[in-house]
Amino acid sequence: MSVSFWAWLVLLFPLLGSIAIGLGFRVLPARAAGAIGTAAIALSFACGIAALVSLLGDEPEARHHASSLWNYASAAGLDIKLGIFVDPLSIFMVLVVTGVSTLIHLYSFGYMESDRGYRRFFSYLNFFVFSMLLLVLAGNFVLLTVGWAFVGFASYALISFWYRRATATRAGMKAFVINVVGDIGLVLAAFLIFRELGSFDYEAVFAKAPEVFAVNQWTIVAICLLLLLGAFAKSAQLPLHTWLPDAMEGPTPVSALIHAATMVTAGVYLIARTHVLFDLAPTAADIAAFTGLATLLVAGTIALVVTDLKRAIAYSTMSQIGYMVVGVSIGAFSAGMFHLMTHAFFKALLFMAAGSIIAAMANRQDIDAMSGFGKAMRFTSAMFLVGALALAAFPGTSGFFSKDEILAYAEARGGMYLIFTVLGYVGALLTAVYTFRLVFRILPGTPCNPAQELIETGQVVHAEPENPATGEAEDTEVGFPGPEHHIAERSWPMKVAMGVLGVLALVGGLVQVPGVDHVIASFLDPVFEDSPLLEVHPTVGAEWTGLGIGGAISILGIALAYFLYVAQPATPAILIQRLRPLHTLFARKWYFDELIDLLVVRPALAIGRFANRTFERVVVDGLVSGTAETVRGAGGIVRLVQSGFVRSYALLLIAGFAGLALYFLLASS
Amino acid sequence: MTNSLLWTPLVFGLIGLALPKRLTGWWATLGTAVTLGIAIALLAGFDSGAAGLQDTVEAEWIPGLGVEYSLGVDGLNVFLLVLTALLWLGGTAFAAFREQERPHLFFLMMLLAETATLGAFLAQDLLLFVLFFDLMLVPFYFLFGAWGSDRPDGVTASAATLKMIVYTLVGSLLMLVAAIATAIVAADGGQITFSIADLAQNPLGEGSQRWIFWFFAAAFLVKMPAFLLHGWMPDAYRAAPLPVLAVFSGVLAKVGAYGFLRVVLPLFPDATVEFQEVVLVIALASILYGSVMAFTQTNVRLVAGYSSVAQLGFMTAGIFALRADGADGAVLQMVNHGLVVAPLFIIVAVLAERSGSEDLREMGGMAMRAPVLAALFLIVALATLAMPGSANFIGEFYILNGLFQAKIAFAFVAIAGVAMSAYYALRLYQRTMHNRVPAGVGSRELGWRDGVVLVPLVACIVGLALYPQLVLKRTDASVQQSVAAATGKPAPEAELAEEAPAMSGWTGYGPLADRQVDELAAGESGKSP
Amino acid sequence: MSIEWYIVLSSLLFAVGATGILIRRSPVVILLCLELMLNAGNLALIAFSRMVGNQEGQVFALIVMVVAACEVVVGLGLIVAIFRRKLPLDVDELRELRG
Amino acid sequence: MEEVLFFAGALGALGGAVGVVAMRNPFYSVLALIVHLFSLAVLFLLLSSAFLAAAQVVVYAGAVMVLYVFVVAYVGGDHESAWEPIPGQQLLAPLLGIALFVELAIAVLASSFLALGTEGPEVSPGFGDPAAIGYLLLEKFLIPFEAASILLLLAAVGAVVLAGHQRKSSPGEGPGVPSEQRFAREESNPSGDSSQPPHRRVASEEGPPGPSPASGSA
Repeated sequence: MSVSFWAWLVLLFPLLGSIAIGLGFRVLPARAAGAIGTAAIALSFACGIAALVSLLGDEPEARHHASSLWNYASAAGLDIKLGIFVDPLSIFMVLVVTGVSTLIHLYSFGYMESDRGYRRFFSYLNFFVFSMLLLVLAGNFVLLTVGWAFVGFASYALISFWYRRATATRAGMKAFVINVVGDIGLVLAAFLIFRELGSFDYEAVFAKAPEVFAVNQWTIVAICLLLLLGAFAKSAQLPLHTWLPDAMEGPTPVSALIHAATMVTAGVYLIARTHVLFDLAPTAADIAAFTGLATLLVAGTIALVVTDLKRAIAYSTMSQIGYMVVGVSIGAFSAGMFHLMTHAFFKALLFMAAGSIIAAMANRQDIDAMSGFGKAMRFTSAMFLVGALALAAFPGTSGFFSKDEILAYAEARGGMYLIFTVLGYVGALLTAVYTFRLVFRILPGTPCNPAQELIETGQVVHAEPENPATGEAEDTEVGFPGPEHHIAERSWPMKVAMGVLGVLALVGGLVQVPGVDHVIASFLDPVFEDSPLLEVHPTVGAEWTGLGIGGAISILGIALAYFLYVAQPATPAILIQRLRPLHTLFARKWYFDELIDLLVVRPALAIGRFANRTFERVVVDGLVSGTAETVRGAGGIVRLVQSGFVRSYALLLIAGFAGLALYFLLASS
Repeated sequence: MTNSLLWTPLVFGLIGLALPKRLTGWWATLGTAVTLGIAIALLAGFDSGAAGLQDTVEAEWIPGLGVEYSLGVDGLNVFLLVLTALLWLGGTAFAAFREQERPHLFFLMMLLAETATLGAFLAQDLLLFVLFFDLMLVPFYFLFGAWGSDRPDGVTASAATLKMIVYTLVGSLLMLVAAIATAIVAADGGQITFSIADLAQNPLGEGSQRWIFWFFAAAFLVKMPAFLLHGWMPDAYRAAPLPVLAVFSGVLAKVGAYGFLRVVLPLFPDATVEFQEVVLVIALASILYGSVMAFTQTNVRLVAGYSSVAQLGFMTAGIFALRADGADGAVLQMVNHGLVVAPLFIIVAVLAERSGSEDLREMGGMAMRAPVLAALFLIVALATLAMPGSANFIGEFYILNGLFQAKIAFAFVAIAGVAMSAYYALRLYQRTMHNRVPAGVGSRELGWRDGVVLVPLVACIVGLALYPQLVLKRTDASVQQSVAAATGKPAPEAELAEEAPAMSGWTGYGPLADRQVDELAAGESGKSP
Repeated sequence: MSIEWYIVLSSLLFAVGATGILIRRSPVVILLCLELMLNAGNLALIAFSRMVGNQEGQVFALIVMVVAACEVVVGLGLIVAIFRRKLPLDVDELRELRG
Repeated sequence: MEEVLFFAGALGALGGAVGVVAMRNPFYSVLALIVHLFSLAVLFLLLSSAFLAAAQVVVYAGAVMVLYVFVVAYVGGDHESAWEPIPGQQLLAPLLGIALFVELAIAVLASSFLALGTEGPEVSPGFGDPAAIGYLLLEKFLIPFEAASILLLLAAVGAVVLAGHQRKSSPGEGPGVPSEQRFAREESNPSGDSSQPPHRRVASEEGPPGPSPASGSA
């Protein structure tokens, strides 16, 4: 069996699962839908493993395969096939996506059990995985765009999964529209690539690009910037990030799968995939790196002050993706992809644990209302702690190795790139502080009411759910979980999923320890072998130094958080008082929403209103009614003749005849 | 074959007059089904490699004037014929499931309209084309005026229809004048002919091309409708009965775009090149204006109507990119848009039955009890916004690619319409299917009657999404011919694709690149290297 | 007598009939004047038929008579209908055609 | 002889025509027309159209004119008032008439028909007799002949419809009928029924006539 055969199978199973659940929604028993969905993804993962094994059988230089099913749309010189491209990078992504997805499906199997939209959920979720796999396996820019848009749509469908929540539908719309802006970037980039290189296929494009473009020629920079537009919209980088926090309106497994582990990292994948182009356009790569840096800092500061549990984690996601973007943009490809993988583990874990806690809180997400869950939910708390440690890059955890490798690489490039190292460590400090702010606010302390109830009676609260944003009662009819909630302590699928991820989050970093092993790097490097930046590599000593600094910063940050939130719990309030403008800036999310509203939404609506109320009436109708008035005026004059006297009509008739006859007589003589 | 395709609907319609009232609807549906069968047979026998006409019918009609009864099928119209037959089957079946007043007349008009539309697509004689083009108006005048609905604010269906007729008739008359002028000027005292193929052989002088071009363009742009000529659209769309509107919006608007490809490009090549940018500006204005209007409307029909204005703008832009890929995309998009907008209007009808209103503000939350309807609507909405993965995306991709390679600045403006379409299409879906259910909305599942109509149409959308090549393969040769007639050179991008492998040595400043750089500089002076 | 005479007479009759239509207001008399004009036409037809020695013109005249008869029948029917509705028998009073 | 007959006929025809136009009383106009038609028949004979002359006398002057006489007798031959509502009509009409005559005369006389000045060619004795005309009608002009007969039939039917006896529901009051009937029905209901007015209103609002037996009996 060839690599591409397995790769096609990888694509097939999620699609089949989605279709089967979607078509069978009336006949399937609820649990069967979950089982089918999970099994489909697990099969896909197995095929991914098979593809990996098959791929490893090839020589490292020959590890790329293109395959196409049929001519999708080829005419007039455009050649677009339904084709995939398999190489270590895409297999790596396939494994991360399907692996994490399998666990998240398993988690959802338990978590969503009391939800009325159970089958719909699994159908969407399988469709999402299919789209994501299409994105990573696509063999040309058109199919990439298709996968790109499909994940955007799946994200929309899952964000507004509880579609009677006005906030959820609005958030879904926002996510979709911003993602479409990203799609447009991709499409324009594809046009420009076609114009210059005459093809959409990865292989042809990457082979020809170095011959056609000079370094930093403006066309290649433009192509890369357009690609970045797509990448930034999908990966929630400034300034197209505003949809991600709002996307937390969706069910928690969705946040874990799409908005932490897989879809939002697509931008990172894209930059890595098109590294050939970015190598030719260092300017664009630098722009990307600086945007990533800005994002990681801005998101970190916002995460410091947000009180919504899931939104706080979402901002940390943005921040971590910032690291990845910095990594792949400055040439630390395998480090960036490595961080992508470990981040998928620990961020999915964090979301799962948060989901378990939120379920115990009857869907309240406000950390101000939470405390004392350490005693009430021991397993969940332990997992939350593991996830937090990895996120804070505590020495030995997976995040520790991956994040610091990126920063060490930046240092190795030297020069301007030292900025990334320095500010990256600042970001790491922020990360440790805001992560453990969450930990210290939620886990220790006197149990809050739901936690207390859980300890005393073993009951999960049965409050009537209400939307924290608007305060209106939730409509549980369409699927918003009713009184019954599922927490990890009770549901074995959730426990299994979290347990596996917990282990991976702890030890996942060991696959790439400087000086010891480099599994990821050696697997991925054939993909990037033609990049001049691959030569740059920090020494083992430098890497360990970086790791040391990173570990110290992490511990410092955790200690600071302990000081602020446990030892001296009054300090944050004082700080807020002192730094009121700064706090407002962070709490209002740097005013990005307001800015976009002012610059895009309001003008568009104003134009629409003007067009509707004024233009349509005055110009469009005016043009016509002007004509009509002219005709009517002329008609009024002619009307005078129409006296209604038949005899005067007859007179005109005969006069006309006489006149005509006269004319002919004169003309013939 | 072509003859039977053309006249079958009318024959069925006339026979239907003699049948009992309750049978006429089904008889008419049978007629449209037979027509669809013939159309599909025609498609099956279509030779996709050939650029010229196939299945031609030629007969003398008015020999003294050189008018011929000449029909033919080629890549430009073969899918439009199938589309017409398909949508008419859907619309007629949908109407047959419902009680109609005066069913005899209603279905006769429907079938007459089908014959007229098929005739406009089939005609290969300029005068015959004009004749069918105008004949299309007659049945729709009655269908809109007599079976339409009056608005509460006092605009009656007949007033709205009159407005439409006046608009389109002005265009049609200009076209009639232009058609006659074309033949006479081309004959130059010799034997007059109206045959499009013959006329294309010896194009007119540049001076006459100029004004004749605009006369034809006026007729086609009104029909579409394009920006500033769309004044009839809001009123007529609100008045029209929905099954009729489904076929009207699905097919008739395309006749305009088709006319550009069939008549204007081959017959008036110089004027086409000369006015390329003017028409592109009109097309872009249609795209932007239609999109902006679509997302501020609250009437469901108008959202769909203005979105059609935008979509037709895309098609016009594709055609006037004057590249084979743009025009290929335009033809594909005609088919796609017809396939999308007809189910959309049928869904609007279904929604209106449930909520008792066509106002978005009075709808909502229907997905709960009507998951199948919601799923079908979702597919249609996504296809409307040209979601990548749908055939509509491929259509727009081709159009925009053509535009991008021809006039880069225009492409950047046009693509803004894509973003807006995402918003208005999804808004339409969301406002009706999601959120809370307002009082008075009955959330009911799709009945099997509507399902029988809707599901096959949606299946066509999905099928075409998987294999848009089905259309592209068959249209490409004819489209290349039509575009080459205007630009006077074989399709440039085919050249590019063939030469591309041989150009591996060029450094980015070869002759081709130079030309492109020049074009770029001309198209967008702000972005010089 | 040469044919000219007949033709001139026919023209004269035609003109008299036309004048009558223009100045009379009673619908009955207007119908009569129409008869005058038709007969003038008939006379011309027959005169020309004699001139070329061909009887087809006479057939034409016969058909004109038929048409005239039809016109009379319908016209008089209209007059009776107008009368029945108690409307004035005066073309100037029936002014619905006013623009 | 021929000249005498011509001038007699021409004078008769012209006099009749002027009479038709000039007579104030429609009845006299009809009589003048009869004179005119007889005179024309003479002229037809002079032009060797025997059959047409006969037809003129029998059909035209006979049948058609009788119809006129009946109608004039029926509607009453009132004098037309001399009042002229259209300004200029009385002046322009004769002028146009004269212009018409002059133009037609010039058109004919100045034409290049050389045969105009002759009496026409010698014709066989059978020229224009019933046999010849009948032969033409049934051989060469069969279809126009049949078409003319259908036209006559149609005209006859039309006349019957137009002048025929008016039925009760004439088209003129068509649309009003149902509402009037409904109105009448409601009015005719005994006032003692007012115990159930809403019920009755609902029944009557259902539109088409034909109330349900239940509401009728209640």
